[in-house]
Amino acid sequence: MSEELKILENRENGSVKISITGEVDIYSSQLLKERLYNIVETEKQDIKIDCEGMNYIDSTGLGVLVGALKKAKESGNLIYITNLKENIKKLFLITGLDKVFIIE
Amino acid sequence: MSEELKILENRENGSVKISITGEVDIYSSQLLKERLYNIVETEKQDIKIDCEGMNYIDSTGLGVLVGALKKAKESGNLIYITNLKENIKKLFLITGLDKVFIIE
Amino acid sequence: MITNNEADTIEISLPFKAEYVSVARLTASAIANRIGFNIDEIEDVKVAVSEVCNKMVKYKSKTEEAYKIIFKITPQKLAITYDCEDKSLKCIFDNEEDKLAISLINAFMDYVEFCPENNSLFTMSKNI
Amino acid sequence: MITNNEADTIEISLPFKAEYVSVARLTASAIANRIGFNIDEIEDVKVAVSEVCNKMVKYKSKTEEAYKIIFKITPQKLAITYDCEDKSLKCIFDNEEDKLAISLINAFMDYVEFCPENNSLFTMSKNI
Ligand SMILES: Nc1ncnc2c1ncn2[C@@H]1O[C@H](COP(=O)(O)OP(=O)(O)O)[C@@H](O)[C@H]1O
Ligand SMILES: Nc1ncnc2c1ncn2[C@@H]1O[C@H](COP(=O)(O)OP(=O)(O)O)[C@@H](O)[C@H]1O
Repeated sequence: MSEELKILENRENGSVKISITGEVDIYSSQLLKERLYNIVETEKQDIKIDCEGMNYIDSTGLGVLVGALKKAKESGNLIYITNLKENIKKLFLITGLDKVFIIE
Repeated sequence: MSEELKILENRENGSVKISITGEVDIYSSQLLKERLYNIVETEKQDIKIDCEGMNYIDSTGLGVLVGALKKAKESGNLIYITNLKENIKKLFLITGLDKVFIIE
Repeated sequence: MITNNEADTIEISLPFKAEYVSVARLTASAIANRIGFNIDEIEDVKVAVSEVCNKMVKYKSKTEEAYKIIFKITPQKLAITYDCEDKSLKCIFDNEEDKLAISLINAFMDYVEFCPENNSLFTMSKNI
Repeated sequence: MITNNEADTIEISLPFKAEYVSVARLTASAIANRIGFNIDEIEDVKVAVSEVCNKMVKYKSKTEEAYKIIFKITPQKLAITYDCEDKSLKCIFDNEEDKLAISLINAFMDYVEFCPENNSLFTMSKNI
């Protein structure tokens, strides 16, 4: 089943962790874009994105992550991506995005 | 995803337990029919069907269970059905089959 | 979740073969999920769609390879119609041997027409 | 799992709307599953189908409500063709902004035709 996208923000010792669960596709990626761009612009610090619960992402979703990274870099910050499932890690490898983000 | 039907036979202290996992539909129910009728005819004793791993059954599958029960009763035996998931228990209630089988 | 007021239509055309009923079932689940039905309601639609497909597959058409399922989505309901170019297929349910299927479909859908007047093979709907 | 030698065809027709791409994805998964692809291969088909749907939805048709995905199943391969009555839609991929989508589709399918000669909108296939 197509699982609804959920985006959770977690603040711990001043660092920001964003958990993305469900499916990021052309329909849901607009929501991710709004939330993520907003967080990157207001936080002005390194951000960790936890993808443990993410079971699908398409090129529009990957595009949003790249866009967020560009914004982060403008203020000298980085985006770390953690806990990618195997099927999604494969997408990062194929598109070369594994070299653009810091994948943990 | 449509999960493949698996039928496992377990013998313990002379009693027979059959575990059905996956989906029982018009395509897979033929396999269930062959296996189940064969077991009922050769065993000549009460049979327990464990449905813990069954996530879907249609009317053809329910028909196979009823047919097996008829065969069992011919030799004076019963069929016990255990561990039905809620969505499948609902089908037994709606069709009245909860009164035909012994549901545990 | 669907915000406009018009009807959206999704059609799937499937061979008269038992092995593809699972495809109809998953497509129906995906549509039911997308329009906001809860888990129980999705399951209801899935069961009803499968039961009608079973009958299509049992009867088959002598002239056509495939039948069609038409999902019509409005803000009020999901309407599901079965159709085929072969108009000799009619009233595919038969009260005796189909008792189980009929009681499931009647229980899970809000409206069922077993022998539709409109030239289709079967029609049913579930309110949103 | 499919034992005959003829081709089976499944067609799905979907509105040009982002909310129904998930329906195409699940239908494609169900078909890939049924014909015996393993979990990784099912995932590959799902991704490729979604990416092409995304482009359909982005371009839309000015005259038609819906586009069609045709799945053709033979013992050798699953062939997937996109089509629409509106023949003004052509070569829906554009090398620059679609780099990610194109590299995913090329990686996951065995054969891809971006601008098919046969009057369809897009065609790709994966060997079984
Ligand atoms: N083959 C059929 N053609 C038309 N209507 C049918 C058919 N089968 C069942 N129905 C309708 O479905 C309704 C409920 O059927 P069912 O759940 O089997 O209950 P019952 O057996 O008490 O009528 C009935 O009102 C009946 O008219
Ligand atoms: N819009 C397009 N139209 C036709 N063919 C395309 C299009 N985009 C990509 N291709 C084909 O896909 C192949 C691989 O593309 P890609 O994976 O992006 O690698 P590259 O960028 O190295 O060509 C290329 O051979 C190219 O001809």
